[in-house]
Amino acid sequence: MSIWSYANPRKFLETTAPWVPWLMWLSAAVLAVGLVWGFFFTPEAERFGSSVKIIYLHVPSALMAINAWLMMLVASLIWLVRRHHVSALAARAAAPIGMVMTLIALVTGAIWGQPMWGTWWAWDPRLTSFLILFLFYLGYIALWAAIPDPDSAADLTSVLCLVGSVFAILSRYAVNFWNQGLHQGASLSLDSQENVADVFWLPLLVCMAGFVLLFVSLVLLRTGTEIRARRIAAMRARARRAEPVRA
Amino acid sequence: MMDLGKYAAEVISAWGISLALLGGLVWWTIARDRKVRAELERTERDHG
Amino acid sequence: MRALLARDLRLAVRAGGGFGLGLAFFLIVVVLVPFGVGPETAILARIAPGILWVAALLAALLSLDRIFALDHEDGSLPLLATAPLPLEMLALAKALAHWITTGLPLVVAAPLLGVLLHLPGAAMPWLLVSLALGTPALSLIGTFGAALTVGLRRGGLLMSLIVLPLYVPVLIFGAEAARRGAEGLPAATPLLLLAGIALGCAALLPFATAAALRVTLR
Amino acid sequence: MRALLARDLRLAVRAGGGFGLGLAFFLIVVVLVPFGVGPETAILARIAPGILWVAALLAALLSLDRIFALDHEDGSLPLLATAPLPLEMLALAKALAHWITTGLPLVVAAPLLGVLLHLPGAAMPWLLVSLALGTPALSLIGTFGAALTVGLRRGGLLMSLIVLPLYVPVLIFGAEAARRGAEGLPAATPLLLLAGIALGCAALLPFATAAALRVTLR
Amino acid sequence: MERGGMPVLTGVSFRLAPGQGLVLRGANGIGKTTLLRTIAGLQPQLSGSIEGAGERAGYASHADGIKPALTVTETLQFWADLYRSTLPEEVFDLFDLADLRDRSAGTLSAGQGRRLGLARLAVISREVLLLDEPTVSLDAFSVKRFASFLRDHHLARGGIAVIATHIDLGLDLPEMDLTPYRAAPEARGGSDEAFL
Amino acid sequence: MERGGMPVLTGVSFRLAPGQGLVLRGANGIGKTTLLRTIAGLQPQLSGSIEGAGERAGYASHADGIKPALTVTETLQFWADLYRSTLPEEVFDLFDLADLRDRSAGTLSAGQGRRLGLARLAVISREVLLLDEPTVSLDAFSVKRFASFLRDHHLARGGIAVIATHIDLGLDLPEMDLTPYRAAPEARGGSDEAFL
Ligand code: HEM
Ligand SMILES: Nc1ncnc2c1ncn2[C@@H]1O[C@H](COP(=O)(O)OP(=O)(O)OP(=O)(O)O)[C@@H](O)[C@H]1O
Ligand SMILES: Nc1ncnc2c1ncn2[C@@H]1O[C@H](COP(=O)(O)OP(=O)(O)OP(=O)(O)O)[C@@H](O)[C@H]1O
Ligand SMILES: [Mg+2]
Ligand SMILES: [Mg+2]
Repeated sequence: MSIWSYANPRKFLETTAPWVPWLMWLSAAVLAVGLVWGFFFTPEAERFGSSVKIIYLHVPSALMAINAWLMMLVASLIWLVRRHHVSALAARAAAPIGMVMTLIALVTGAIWGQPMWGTWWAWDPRLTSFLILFLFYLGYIALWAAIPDPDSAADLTSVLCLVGSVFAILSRYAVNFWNQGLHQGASLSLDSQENVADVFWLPLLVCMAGFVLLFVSLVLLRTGTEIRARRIAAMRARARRAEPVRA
Repeated sequence: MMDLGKYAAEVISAWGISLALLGGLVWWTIARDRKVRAELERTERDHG
Repeated sequence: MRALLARDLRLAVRAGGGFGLGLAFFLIVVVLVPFGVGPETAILARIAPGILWVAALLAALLSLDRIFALDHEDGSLPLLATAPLPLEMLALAKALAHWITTGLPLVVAAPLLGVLLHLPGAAMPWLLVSLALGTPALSLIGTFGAALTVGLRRGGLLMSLIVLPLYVPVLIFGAEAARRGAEGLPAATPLLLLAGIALGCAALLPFATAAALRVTLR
Repeated sequence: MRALLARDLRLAVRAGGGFGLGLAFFLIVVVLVPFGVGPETAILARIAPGILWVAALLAALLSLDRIFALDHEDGSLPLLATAPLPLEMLALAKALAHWITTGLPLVVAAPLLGVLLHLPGAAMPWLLVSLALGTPALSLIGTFGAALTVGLRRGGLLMSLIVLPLYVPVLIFGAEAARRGAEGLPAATPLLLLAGIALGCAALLPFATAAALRVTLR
Repeated sequence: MERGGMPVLTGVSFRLAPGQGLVLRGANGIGKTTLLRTIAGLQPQLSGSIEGAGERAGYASHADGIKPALTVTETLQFWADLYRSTLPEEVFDLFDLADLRDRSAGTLSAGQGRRLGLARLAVISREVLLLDEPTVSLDAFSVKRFASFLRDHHLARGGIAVIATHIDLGLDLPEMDLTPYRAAPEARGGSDEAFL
Repeated sequence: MERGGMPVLTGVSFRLAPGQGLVLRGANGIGKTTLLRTIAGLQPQLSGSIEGAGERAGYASHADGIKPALTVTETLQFWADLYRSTLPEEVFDLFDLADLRDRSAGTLSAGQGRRLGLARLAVISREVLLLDEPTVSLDAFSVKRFASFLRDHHLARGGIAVIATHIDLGLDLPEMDLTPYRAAPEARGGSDEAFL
């Protein structure tokens, strides 16, 4: 059986529905472990003081903000090429999650910036590109919401997601070029682990795993919701057509 | 309660806002799912 | 395609959305900014390229909904779409007409506007080249955004929201080139990148625009 | 009159010209300006009040043609004019709806926008008061200009030209008050003058607007 | 009600009592719309007088002034509010809009949109209705329905109606052909007169 | 030319040879406009096929797409250019526009504007004309004139016409009532199917 059979809405629901609650609980547990560990059982960093604890929310949410967009891009491509409804709806389901992740990264970063850089906001490249990413999410979600016909909405948002991805990459480079910035480098890359001591790194890893799990379970749940909503709309449309035009 | 030093306000507000956002997202997702499920059941009964 | 371009330009001129409006807009911005930020020469000169670039972008953004909305409302759009002209060409013609009414006036008037804002003379050629390269890209991107939102409720707001992040790279490279030029730094890199973006937009975006139009016309 | 106001606001919200568009516009300006002029804090802080005031003025100016033009095009305006509502009230309702969609959002969002532009905290109250007093005057003046040019070819351009000089005093006093406030100088005089202008506009301009409408509706 | 003299039409004159209607006829461009707009007070007559219209008149033009973003109910509610009346339930039945209540006006078919435009007239309930080609786009059944609305709901209750139309409404109203009133080239009027 | 199946209409099917016309009938909202748009290729059919239209078809909608700022001649010239044909002098006579040549389209009366919209069809000279209520707002004389244009200039030269209308054009064309083709409730189609 090919993987595409899961693109049938009914089959998708049947397969995922039993899993979703368990996944939710699992992600809650992993998140709880990571966050409690990070909040209560990590030391302070010498340069950051206790403010380093913000990292356990800041970095995972920043990662997920980008990964959610990547997932939407893949799902949009699948919809455009193979026209599987589930993938269009999954892209739609992922967007608000990605947007909240972006918002968390922005807010935690802004709050962190006040003690570290002495300002809430700086036009630093990474901050700026997150602001732009946030705008992309907003536009994408608003476009979905504004188009009444679901297929047209799926088509147009997919085109936007494709074009938007290209421009998101462009603006990342543009922003880097424009301002060299205050923000930390990517010191978390796997080959340079020595930058961050294990005391910070391990709980952070758990938090990241928790965020990934949370994202997956929320996307599955929301996709199911979207499918059910479409089913309601389809049944109502059929019922409406049954009524005579004129008595 | 543990001592967060001079950054207490920042850390707590950052965590508070973030957890509130996460919680809100989860709550909204689940609430909407419940609503749609109930609606679907009703629709299936009416127009089934 | 030439017929469509001619019609759009004629309509723009007659309805007051043409060259004249573009020029008036830039003049307004340039007159207002000194009233707003105060008359000090040093500051004005420092922000002049940025202000002109932001003005170009606002002018493009705010005139986008004219691109398709009017034709949609009065029913011309389906008639145009059934004419023997590929939708890609329609998209290109619309973008070109938009550029001629919003981008070109700025390029033409930039020397005068620069003087009003005390832009140093050496910066002028850089500003001109960056505007000449960047504004067509703004029109092409905007046409795409307009096609995505034809006929939607909240179309105007949505379009700004969608188009704005797409505009960022153009704005950054454009303003950066002009600024570096003004300060005597090497400005070739941002200009080249800008040219690359403009070419890429011209080559690819009409297809995306046509695809979007096909969907919105349904 | 309340019905008309409610309708206009609802239409604005639905069509994306409402509160949302106002906010989006200011956010756009505030995001674009640093991209344009560069990220240096000192310069941004220096030009922040001026930029916000110019943005308020542009937002008002650019949305003026929506005030009557849409109702004129789809034939609602004659229907509204034959309704049992004095034209003066129509003018006032239209101006109020315009202010709620363009002026109010700016007043509300100014604190956030100020942070993004690094506006010093002490300047904030002055900026807010000056905007709260000045933006209603902008809407009233704009409604008058819109009424003068309903249904004219080139209406948009003409309107900008007519309205712009009328806007200049408001801009000067408003931006001056905000700037003096930011620099800790006494700012009461320009604020009082601004308040005077706003009151005068509210008391007199609706009559002029109604008179203009009566002529343009012929 | 009287009026006379203008560059398009000249010498037109009629008077209608409560409960009477009048159908205006004439080729395209003869001036029916112009006449109705003048009676509605939207443009000044060059000479002559119009009595009794003004506040009491409701005008329906070629364009329905329908906002695509509002729903059918919202549209009618707006006009009801503006004219300080309430929105009677019966209009939805009278104009066969019951099924379309919550549809946004932009998605209506041509005839459905026209029905909405006409329903507005029932909502604002003016004594004098000035109707410019009210039945355009309507199918035969809807035309009949509208005609019976006019007869039973409007004229029977003492209303007055002046209707410009090219088709036969099936109402037994007096007709007035505007062709003879076409302004002759030397008919003067308006402010040009002062310069001739 | 064939087509079938969609949520509004289902099972509609017809074939027209050169020189033939077809009149579509049906109550408001039955789906005439929808059918014509589908044939014109503006919206996809849910199932079934349409052959031979496409490039050869010219579509005229409810709205004329007239720009108030252009004059009558400019409007027609634009369509001629867009369709790469020339603007034949005779259209001005055919549609009685000779006197209005240089008037800007915004000042035309309703029927004059409609005549301009129809004149466009003569300018673009497509083999297949898809006409949606072409005679709305026209007076009796203009209707006759348009009917004879269709008969003598279009059908007689091997053209095809599909016309949706509520009135009688006085042409001797076969009629097709769409009422029986109303999509039945269980008619499935479109992407909703995947969710039912
Ligand atoms: C609104 C503001 C901010 C945004 C949008 C933001 C965004 C990001 C992103 C996207 C990452 C992930 C980078 C990666 O893993 O490669 C990151 C990591 C990080 N951020 Fe921020 N940031 C912001 C403010 C701050 C501030 C104010 C600080 C502290 C002074 C900070 C400290 C860090 C640290 C320490 C990391 C981990 C970097 C690493 O070592 O890889 N961020 N931030
Ligand atoms: N602004 C204008 N300038 C010049 N002529 C005009 C203007 N507006 C209208 N006209 C002309 O005035 C005449 C009367 O127009 P009106 O709209 O009253 O006609 P009508 O009888 O309603 O026609 P229809 O049946 O086509 O609606 C027409 O010949 C029209 O072309
Ligand atoms: N966007 C939409 N959403 C829901 N229903 C729609 C939409 N657009 C059209 N309809 C409905 O589809 C049906 C067919 O409309 P269509 O315009 O084809 O009718 P028509 O036969 O041309 O009617 P008329 O004679 O009034 O022009 C109508 O009942 C209409 O209300
Ligand atoms: Mg008329
Ligand atoms: Mg129709």
